[in-house]
Amino acid sequence: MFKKVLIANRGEIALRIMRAAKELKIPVATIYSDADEEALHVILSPESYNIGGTTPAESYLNIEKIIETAKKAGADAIHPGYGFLSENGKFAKACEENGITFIGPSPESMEVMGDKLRSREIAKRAGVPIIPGTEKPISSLKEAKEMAKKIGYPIMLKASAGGGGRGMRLVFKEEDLKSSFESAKREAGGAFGDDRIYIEKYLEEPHHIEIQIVADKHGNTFHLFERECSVQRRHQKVIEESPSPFIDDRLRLEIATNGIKIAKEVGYFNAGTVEFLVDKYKNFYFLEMNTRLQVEHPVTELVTGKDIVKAQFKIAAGEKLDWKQSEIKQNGHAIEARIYAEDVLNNFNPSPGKIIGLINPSNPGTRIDTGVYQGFTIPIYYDSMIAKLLSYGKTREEAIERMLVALNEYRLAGVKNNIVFHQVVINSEIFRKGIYDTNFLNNYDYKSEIEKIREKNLKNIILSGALIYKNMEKKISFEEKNRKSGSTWKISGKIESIYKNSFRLLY
Amino acid sequence: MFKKVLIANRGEIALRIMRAAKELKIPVATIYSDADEEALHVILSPESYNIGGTTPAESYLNIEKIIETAKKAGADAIHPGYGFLSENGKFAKACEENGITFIGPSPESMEVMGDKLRSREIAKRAGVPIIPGTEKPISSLKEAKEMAKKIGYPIMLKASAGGGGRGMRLVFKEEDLKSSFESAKREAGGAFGDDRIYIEKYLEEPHHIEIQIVADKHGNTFHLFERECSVQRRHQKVIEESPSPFIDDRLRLEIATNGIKIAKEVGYFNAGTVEFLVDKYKNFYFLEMNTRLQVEHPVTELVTGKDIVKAQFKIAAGEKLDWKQSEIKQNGHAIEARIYAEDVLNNFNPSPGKIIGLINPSNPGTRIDTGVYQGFTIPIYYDSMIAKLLSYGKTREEAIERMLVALNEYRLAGVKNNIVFHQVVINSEIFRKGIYDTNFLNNYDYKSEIEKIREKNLKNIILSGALIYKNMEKKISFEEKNRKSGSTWKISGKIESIYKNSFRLLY
Amino acid sequence: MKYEIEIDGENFEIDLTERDGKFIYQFPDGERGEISLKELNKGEFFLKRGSKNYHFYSAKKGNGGEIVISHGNCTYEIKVSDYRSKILKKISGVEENVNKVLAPMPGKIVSVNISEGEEVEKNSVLLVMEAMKMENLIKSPRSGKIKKVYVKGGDSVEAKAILVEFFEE
Amino acid sequence: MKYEIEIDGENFEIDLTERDGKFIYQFPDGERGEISLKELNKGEFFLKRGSKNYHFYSAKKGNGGEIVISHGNCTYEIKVSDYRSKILKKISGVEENVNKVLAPMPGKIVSVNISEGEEVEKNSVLLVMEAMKMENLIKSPRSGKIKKVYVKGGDSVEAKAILVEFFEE
Repeated sequence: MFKKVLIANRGEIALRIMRAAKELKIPVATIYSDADEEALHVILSPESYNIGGTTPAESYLNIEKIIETAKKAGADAIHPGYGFLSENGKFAKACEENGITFIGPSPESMEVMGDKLRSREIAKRAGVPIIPGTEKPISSLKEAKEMAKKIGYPIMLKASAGGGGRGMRLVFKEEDLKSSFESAKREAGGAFGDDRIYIEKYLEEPHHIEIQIVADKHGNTFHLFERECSVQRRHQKVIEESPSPFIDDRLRLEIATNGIKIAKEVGYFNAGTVEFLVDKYKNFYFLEMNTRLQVEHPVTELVTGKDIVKAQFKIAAGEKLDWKQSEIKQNGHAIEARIYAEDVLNNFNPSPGKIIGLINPSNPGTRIDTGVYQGFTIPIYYDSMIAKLLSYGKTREEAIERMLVALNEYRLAGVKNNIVFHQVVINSEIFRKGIYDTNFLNNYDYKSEIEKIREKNLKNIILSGALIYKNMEKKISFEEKNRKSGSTWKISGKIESIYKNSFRLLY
Repeated sequence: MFKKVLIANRGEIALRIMRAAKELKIPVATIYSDADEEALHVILSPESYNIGGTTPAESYLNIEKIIETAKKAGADAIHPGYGFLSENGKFAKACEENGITFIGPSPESMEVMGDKLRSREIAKRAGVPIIPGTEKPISSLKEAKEMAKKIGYPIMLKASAGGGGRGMRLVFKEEDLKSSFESAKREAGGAFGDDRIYIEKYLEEPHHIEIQIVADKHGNTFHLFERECSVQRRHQKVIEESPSPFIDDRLRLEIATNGIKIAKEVGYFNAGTVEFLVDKYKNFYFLEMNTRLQVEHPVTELVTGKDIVKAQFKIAAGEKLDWKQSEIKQNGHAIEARIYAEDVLNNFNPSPGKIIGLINPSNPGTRIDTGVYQGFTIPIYYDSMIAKLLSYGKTREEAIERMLVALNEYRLAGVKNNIVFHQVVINSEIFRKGIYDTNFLNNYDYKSEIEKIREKNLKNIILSGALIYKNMEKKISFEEKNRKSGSTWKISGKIESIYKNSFRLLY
Repeated sequence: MKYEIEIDGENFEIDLTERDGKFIYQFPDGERGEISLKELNKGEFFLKRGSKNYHFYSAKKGNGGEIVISHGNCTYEIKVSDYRSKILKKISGVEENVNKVLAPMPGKIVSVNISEGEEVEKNSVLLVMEAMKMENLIKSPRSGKIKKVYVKGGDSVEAKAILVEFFEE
Repeated sequence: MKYEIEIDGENFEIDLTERDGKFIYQFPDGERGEISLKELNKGEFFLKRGSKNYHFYSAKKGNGGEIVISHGNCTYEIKVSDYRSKILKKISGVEENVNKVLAPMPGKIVSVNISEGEEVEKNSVLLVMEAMKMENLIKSPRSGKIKKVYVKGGDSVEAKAILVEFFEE
């Protein structure tokens, strides 16, 4: 195995990787930006290095600095996690040139599959169906208009280098094309340093279904079945599950087999995800391949019992996986709820800030991968996803009930978050029945469901507020009686002191 | 199902039951003593009732008060958890008389199996082997001496009503019999209100192996395989696992079948545990049956995927279990480490107090059932077990590694605890190889292993201490400069203020 | 004592009296009962309303005597008006920012789409802010003429920072 | 500045100097390096020693300027002697309890096995205490004559409460 691994990431995924490395007895070092000096992935790491900066570009995307740090730390391997440099071919090459094992696929397969257009070529070659769309990036608005007309609205604009919903826009009519095209380009440029955009046909009632691939360097390519990722907001996944309630075993196996075809076509090794869109008629189309660990990988770990991150380490070290495809089963059901620091009622605006209260749920059949702790201030510079809550059950129904109990017991105060949103969505009839597609959240009125819950709480909020103020009053009287030197105090200082020392309120 | 369930217990098991009820959509109410006003099982409970008192006798053992509270709450069922009234036949009868369903077995089977001597009769009738020993309680020291001589030292003194190691003494030679007999009687009397003691042969290199039984009221009796519970301190289990590394599949099935025989002999329904001792020659003997949920039930839940507490509710409601014995499998491996607030280096003395720091581990493949939170003061009146940490893996080795990573990331400050003890024991060669018996901890020098770890930390402790004091100094200088009215302050008040406001230390 | 409580902009009334160390509440609809509040940790509270339990967090917000309550993972912004808190408010001199547009979250200004002296419509985009990798459009809360723009592209701002000021109507 | 540190009764020395807002440490064995300490929450600390990280908790103990550190789930009792802390100690006037037997934990007295004026051997059982359902024998730390017994069966006592006092030797 490796002498030491440097984890070139932050938050919950850095911790997930750290734990896998610890299980394998690989010494671990982490990096952190100036904004992450007190982050959980640093505090729980045995060894860590400041790489300076605050923005991703200055820190977690800074290839030179990271390679230099790996050398300083004596690391002979780097795990990139997801996001940041995980799909950056230059970074993988820089690792190679410096004698450091990049825990991921070969730079070549990464580059081919990282480019949406080239990856479509691969799919064609492998005989896997693809979605109608542009063969190369669109250079001008005019070209976009023509193409859109040709394949017909609705269409999707997508960042060529993209992922995670950034640089992605759904366009229903020509009037909206201009503003969407421009903002998609701007967002793509900002997020990936590559503002190329392409166009795709938008399918009817599409499901986002993806196949988890794990392949070693000895030609053994396995699938770990599918994940259903159709519950999306702002084109970003928020809830994932496995198995998919939409497909049957025959289709499941067919899609999985097509996933393996793609992976084999590029000689892929490492963990990877082949994403498909499946329309209402159960036609499936290759969408893209993510050549890295996926946010939602734990869903698959829970149902298959396979540790995907430990497998990544073993593969990178050249080990042969002693798995048999026939022994890999979907056992039970798992659901993941992504926990974002965001204002659900206000267009999902990010809500960074200080976490003043936190109780992570620890119920039977739940797992939480979190990157934060009580007292931590969530920085403004990075993704608003701060944790992933997972539930597991023998049946889908059991997994749903366990998730609802866990969400109910979750405490995360100080930043607005989407926990109540998950409670509402997972408890909805559509989700319970498993009859949603990617349009689900565009049509479902989660806002009024949340309002109902808020309404139900109202009397308690009134009582809580009044009691806190009552307490405040008492303390003021007390302070007034006891302070003889009151006149020398500035009024503002007094109020400050009352808040700080008597009410014991935090900010 | 039930209209409402009253949980007649506290701590982690009250929470475990609450979560099962929530999954089944059964409304829940909890009870609490005066010492538990701020306990986690109260805070996370939607509804709760103060039953007064502090000692168990005044509170959680107070049958009248609990029945009255159940009526007030409108509960039509009571779950007793483990300990307290869970094996009290009078309580079960009182429930019955008041039209409340007792979530447990019939009062009759509870009383028969709760009496060690009568339960031996049952085993004999069922054709299950039993350990040589007294047929009825020993009334005098003289009688004890004679009996001990007859079956030969070493012998075990056991409380007739007992469990959990209380009222239990291992006696190697006649000189020690008097003091052991007396203190066992006293402890048994205090703990159970019943000071009857009996004598048993002590076996060679014995293993404590128990079979989880789940049986409904329709005559369906299932076993959920065994748990290995031989890692004990002060005759109390501290680490349990399933499957047992000591027995093979043939013996496993044979013991399980004998467990079912016992349960069927008394017409048992509910979850229950049939305990066996297995000696070095793989002879097994019936020990006792616990007619209740067991502390270590999650070990079995993890490997079988069955939710034992939810099954209890369904059985009590008269439902038929739709299980098939052939479909119940041991899938993977699970380990439980019981977390006690105790001073391991000082004879495992209990260490109640305020928890000033807490991070519950949340790693892949771990589960934590905890009864405490940061800021909570552990009361002196109840058991020192405050949490159970469980790990699950495909293999025993994976479960061990996951447990060690989780223990390493566990933070529990403010009370002495046995986390480091678990780290040492689980990492020991004997445990790793799975070649321990119930004598393991009597012979294994965990103390010097713990000392090694403490030694390794020493330089960091020195640095931490010096830096905290350095900080203290600065604050003192600062305070002195800024306080002009210093002379009006009392010195002691000043020190207090420095601690409270500047050092930010808690007590 | 009667309290007037403003929750997320709406007003409510509650009567709260202390009797033998316990609190009795009464709502305008007649509902009354016993209630107690414990502070478990700094800012962490446990409310007992009869036999029902509620666990929540609270924190001070700004300087105007407002608090934020996080209950059941919902967040509520609260002001209380009574004799005391009116004094408090007077002392602290909170200014209502009807003519100002504040940053809804901490973040970075991507672009400023208006300039001083410009007339804007309600809901037109004033600025684009980036926070946590997402672009957020800051729209005008009313129509009017821009008096001052406090930020420029590339600036980092805190939550509640003044971004744009309008001339008074 | 040199610090003398007593950890669980053993003494250690460390040199700590501040330079440009950073701390440099040096152990008697020559090992030196840079170190920083952050307080994440009240009593929760993050120590960075070069590139190595340590997360621990600390709390004040008693009134004598002692602290308890919980590090890696081990607990250490610490006193520091330097100019300042010596003053602190003087001010607070800690008394050494060589002639007193203190309760090792909070609990309930089950039985008192000795009486005032009695001569006892070292390690003889003075009392039996119950805490968290377990009986704990309180043994004599030395031989000597009992001056005063502060408790009786059935009493509840706090940790560090005086149980028994010996005549001075």
